[in-house]
Amino acid sequence: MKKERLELFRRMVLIRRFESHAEACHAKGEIPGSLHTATGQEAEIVGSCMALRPDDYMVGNHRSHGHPIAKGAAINPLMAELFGRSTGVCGGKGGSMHLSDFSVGSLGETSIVGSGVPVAVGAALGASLQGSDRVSLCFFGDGATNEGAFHEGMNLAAIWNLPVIFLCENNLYGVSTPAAEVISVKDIAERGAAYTMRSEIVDGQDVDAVFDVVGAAVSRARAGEGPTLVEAKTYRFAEHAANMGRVLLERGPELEEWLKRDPIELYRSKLIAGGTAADDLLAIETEIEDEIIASLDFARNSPYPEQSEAFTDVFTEPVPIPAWLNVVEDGDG
Amino acid sequence: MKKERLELFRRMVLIRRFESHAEACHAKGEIPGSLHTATGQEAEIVGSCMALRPDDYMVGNHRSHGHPIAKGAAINPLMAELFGRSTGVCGGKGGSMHLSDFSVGSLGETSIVGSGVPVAVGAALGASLQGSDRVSLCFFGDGATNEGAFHEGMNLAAIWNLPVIFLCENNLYGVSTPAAEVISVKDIAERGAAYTMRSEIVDGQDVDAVFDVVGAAVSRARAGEGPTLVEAKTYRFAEHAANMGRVLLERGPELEEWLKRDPIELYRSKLIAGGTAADDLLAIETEIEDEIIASLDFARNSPYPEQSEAFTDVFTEPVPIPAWLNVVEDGDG
Amino acid sequence: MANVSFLEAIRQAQFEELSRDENVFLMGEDVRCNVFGTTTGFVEAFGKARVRDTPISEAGFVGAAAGASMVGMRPIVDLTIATFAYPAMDQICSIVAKSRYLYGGQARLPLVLRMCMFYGNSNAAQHSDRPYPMFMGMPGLKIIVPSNPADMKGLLKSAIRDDNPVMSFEDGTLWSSKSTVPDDDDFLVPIGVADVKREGTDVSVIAVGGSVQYALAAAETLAGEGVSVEVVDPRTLVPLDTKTILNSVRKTGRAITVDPAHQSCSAASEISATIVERAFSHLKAPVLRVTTPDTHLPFSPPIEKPLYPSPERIIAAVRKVMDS
Amino acid sequence: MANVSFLEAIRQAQFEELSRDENVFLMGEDVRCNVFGTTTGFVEAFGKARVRDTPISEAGFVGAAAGASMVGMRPIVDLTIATFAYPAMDQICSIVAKSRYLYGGQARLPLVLRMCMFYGNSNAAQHSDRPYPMFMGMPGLKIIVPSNPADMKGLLKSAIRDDNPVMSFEDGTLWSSKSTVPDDDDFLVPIGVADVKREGTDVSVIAVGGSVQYALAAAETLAGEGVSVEVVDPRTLVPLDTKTILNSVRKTGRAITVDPAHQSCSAASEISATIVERAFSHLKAPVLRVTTPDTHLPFSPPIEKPLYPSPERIIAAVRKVMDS
Ligand SMILES: Cc1ncc(C[n+]2csc(CCOP(=O)(O)OP(=O)(O)O)c2C)c(N)n1
Ligand SMILES: Cc1ncc(C[n+]2csc(CCOP(=O)(O)OP(=O)(O)O)c2C)c(N)n1
Ligand SMILES: [Mg+2]
Ligand SMILES: [Mg+2]
Repeated sequence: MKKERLELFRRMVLIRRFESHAEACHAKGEIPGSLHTATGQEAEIVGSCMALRPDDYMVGNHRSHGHPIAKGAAINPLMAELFGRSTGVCGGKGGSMHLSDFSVGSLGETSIVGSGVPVAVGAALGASLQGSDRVSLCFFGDGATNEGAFHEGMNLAAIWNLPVIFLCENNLYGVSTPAAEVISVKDIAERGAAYTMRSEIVDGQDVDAVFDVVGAAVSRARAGEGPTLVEAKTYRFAEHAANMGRVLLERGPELEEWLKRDPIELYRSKLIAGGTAADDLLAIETEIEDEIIASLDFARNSPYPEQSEAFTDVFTEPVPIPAWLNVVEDGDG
Repeated sequence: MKKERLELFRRMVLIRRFESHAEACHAKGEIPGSLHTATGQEAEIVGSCMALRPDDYMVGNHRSHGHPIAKGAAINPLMAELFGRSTGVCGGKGGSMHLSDFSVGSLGETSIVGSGVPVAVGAALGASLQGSDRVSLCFFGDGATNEGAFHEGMNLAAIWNLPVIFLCENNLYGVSTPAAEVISVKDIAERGAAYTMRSEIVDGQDVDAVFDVVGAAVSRARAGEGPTLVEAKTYRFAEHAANMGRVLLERGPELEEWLKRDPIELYRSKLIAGGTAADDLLAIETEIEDEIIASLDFARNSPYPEQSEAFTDVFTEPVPIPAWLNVVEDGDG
Repeated sequence: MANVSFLEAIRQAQFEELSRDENVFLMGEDVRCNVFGTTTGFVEAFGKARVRDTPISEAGFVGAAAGASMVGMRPIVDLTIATFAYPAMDQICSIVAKSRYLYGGQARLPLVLRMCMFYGNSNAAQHSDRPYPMFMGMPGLKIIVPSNPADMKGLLKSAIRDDNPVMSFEDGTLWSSKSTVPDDDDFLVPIGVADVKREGTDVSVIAVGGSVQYALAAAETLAGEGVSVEVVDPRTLVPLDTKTILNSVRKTGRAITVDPAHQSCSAASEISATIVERAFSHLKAPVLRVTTPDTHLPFSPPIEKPLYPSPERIIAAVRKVMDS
Repeated sequence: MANVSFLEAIRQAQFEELSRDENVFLMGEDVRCNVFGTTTGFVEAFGKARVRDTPISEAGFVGAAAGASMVGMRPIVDLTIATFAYPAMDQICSIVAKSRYLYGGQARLPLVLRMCMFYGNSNAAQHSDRPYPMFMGMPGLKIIVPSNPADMKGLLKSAIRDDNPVMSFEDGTLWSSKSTVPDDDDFLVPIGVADVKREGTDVSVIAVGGSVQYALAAAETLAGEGVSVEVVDPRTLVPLDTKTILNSVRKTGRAITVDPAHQSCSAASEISATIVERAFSHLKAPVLRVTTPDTHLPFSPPIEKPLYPSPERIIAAVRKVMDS
């Protein structure tokens, strides 16, 4: 239990430091594309993923970095992916919005809002058809619950009694839009009623609470008792994405209030109050910092993909490469 | 009030007789395409439409015949449309699934399940932006409530507090599929909870009850009190569509039970019990029979559209007609 | 070899593959009740878990099929009519077509999306689309468009065994057509290989799906006039067997492309563009397209039916290129 | 005349039309907060009812725009990035494109669907599509693809005033480009009219959207080599001004079609097919396409950027047709 708690702490810090370094590299222009950080949301991510077995499935979204880290993915390929290198977890093809590591049960971090919900349901359907007891965890934001795909996926999971945990990361905004203005229920958990689906609200800043609530949902799902909708109340501390200053609305004192509930600091205090030595936590943090620095070296020293890699993985067979790219001849025709 | 009640009766019978003749013509091959009748559902259709003002908006679906009739459309152009004639309400371009008469406020009878829901919401949005007090009525089946478009439309109407009446014609099946197997709530009305939307269940075989429930929803909507979801419990007496014998599942005693609750016969009894002379009702029915027979003549004697009509109404301007059709020269190029 | 209909070919392909591999399962609206006759006896043989009726939730169940395929299942999704793919468009484009690429090959999505193209029968504009060209521009989706029962069976079986997403566009005008189909459980038609359905020397007619039958009829008529038409059926549009098409055109020097889709950005346009790009020096005449004009399909039979490709229109086009 | 950017041209067009006609309103995700700079000052000028933030419900709000347009409003829908049109595909195809036809002209749908095409900037496969060819095969949708700020403003204003649905595909590679744009509130560029962006006599380069700039750059380089390139910008893909395109090719006898879309069933393919069909006797060389190959777009910059049309690729294609 102690070990588990330290691991919860460790993974939250790992996400925080990973993203903090990534932001710096993005600002320097080392990381291309967009970058959506989950700073402030680490507890709901880690608490959920740690409630899973390693072989359970998971689907995430554009705010993708935390999910694989929380599920136990190796850091180097994640960082290399942000840098667009061939050693990246997706071979440099996915980038920041798509840090999906299938070796830890991930089935995609998909950046089209809501699109992962049916996929997670399908993984659970597959598991149930195969007679396995794996469950499927789906992360999505408050904004995603307004997409049709969310609704259709929820209903499918309900009627087929599938082992899915729908984890709504309610960080109160979709880009600049307050959830309260575009979602017609006070608590997203109420949306479970449309599917006779059990739903729970949990403090997304309290990693133990998330672990417990999701853990109970996982147990039910594994026991054949069907899906659960879990709404984690949380907050993102940063802009929607790096360099989107214009849409960092004046959030006023709200941000200040939430910063007081930084999930890592809350947990640090709790652990220390429970008898963990502060130095043990600092040691973990130092170790993590080293790990991240090493991953930056790994990423920077990794090669970019070859041009021909742009043509693999469309299908399991390669597709023709046009001759003008001077890679190989287009043998066709 | 008496007059209104007779009109409720008249419109129900009009739908019944219209469809009964249409089925016969379809069986004879006079009417092409598919034909979905609403026999058994006349009360929910007429009760809803009669609760509207003539200038209110309405959107329907593939089971389209009853909606315009209930809203007061002229019969001849509807029948001619079934026959694919140029005098049809859609000029012969729509057919049975699309009997939409814009002159009575209809904005489409759309045969893609669920697709009308956002349209009805948009009409209400338009009305509200224009400062008008028109309301928008949307018909859809039980099956449609599993489509994403339903969910998105409901949420929009709720957050924008729009004057929409969502009228679910729950006839217990989508083609061969029992609602109970694919919808995860007992009553579809429960889906209102996902949008904090007022919802009502009404006996869809009782035209007065539907009129009252929808009337109250209309009053609220007109008064700026927002949308209502109304679930009318009803039943279709016929197959999903004409000539789909294979999918008329053995519905067993259920069908017998529902046939006892034929909305027209129920209302006849009620009217007679309330003092209406049976002969007055028969007179209405005779008159309707004549009207339908006349509409059949009208349809049969109407010309088919010209080939060039296939190229109008793509845009407000005509599109080029290819030369090989020998209609007019394709001036282009 | 038995003489079977197009629909029966579909049934056989599905039945055999469901029997062969327990990871194969079928899902869609009203698949159990066997509306069109492609699932006769399936519930009895495979049970309701593998012959799965879905809610009317195209995005939901296409996405669910994608998820199931990623964990090792091989779903066949019956979308019934092709326009019902539109509500599932995002799942098809963003998930089914792109997941393998986006994740650098970590994902494998062996699934089949079947849909029939119902046209020419007064189904009106919302039910008459032939939308495969939309998907030809979306990498990551294989596309089959079989033109007879044997190809239907052989291609569908290949599709079910393929490790990639395959869209099967089944032409409703062929439903009742019959041809001999091998009984062999392992009868496969390879994806990506065109078929010269008739050899000829004067003009190559490259025809898609339901228009192959009209190309063959036209060729027969024209043979009587001394014009020798080669009919090439691409059979699969992705990958497109350009080699066979180009070889034919290089031989005949003339080409007509025939496609029931709307003309703009059709498969016919794509094939014509490929021909002029890569066989120009062999061309003796313009490459003409016989397609459906860019208007919607009206309900009224007399004005709907003339809009599609027909033997007459193909014959007229062939005569035109023979004269030029 | 002021020198303005592409994004500023969009802002001006919207601002002027919102000011001119109170039935015009704007809706989309985060339109109020002005993410890209096309709605600066809009909330203050027009209020929140007419500058309407929506939930992330593309099908819902596109359909709502359709409904509003049917009752007399003129919505501008900002879908932000083009791939977000996929969740709304059914509303676009089944409702927006077909309602007028299906109901025999009873409906009128004056609405604009704006979306930007973000590519070449490491947005990866789910955010990099240029999907206008998909919609070219769907009758009932006008399509504009402006290639500079003046066309952007003039075409968007025409689109907002048009009584039909218009899709506006806004090429992200042009966002910061500048050109002089008339200040006139009634400056309109007509929909359906191509523009010869540069006259020439040897080769016609028909280029779409963001590739027009590369065609012009290529023409400039080639002029130095004594090759005279005519650059034709269709500007609108539906209706397509085939007359201007064909006149150019009939004059030069050579054509290259350039299009940032994937090659299969692209606008480039459609234009090539039209040329070989209708100007064959004038052609001195194959019609070559310069497009994006049929693979997805990878995140990693060094392997993404070379996949799109470029001046170099256009120059190579022109040299090839000059040599043949
Ligand atoms: C279908 C779709 N529409 C719009 C977008 C653009 N977009 C990216 S993230 C985002 C906000 C998502 O909000 P939420 O689901 O609450 O997740 P959060 O970003 O708050 O974690 C939007 C609108 C998208 N990626 N996909
Ligand atoms: C998007 C879509 N999917 C499938 C269909 C085929 N279809 C036509 S009617 C129907 C059943 C509709 O059921 P319901 O909504 O309950 O209406 P009902 O027919 O019972 O009146 C189906 C599946 C369709 N038209 N549109
Ligand atoms: Mg959010
Ligand atoms: Mg029903």
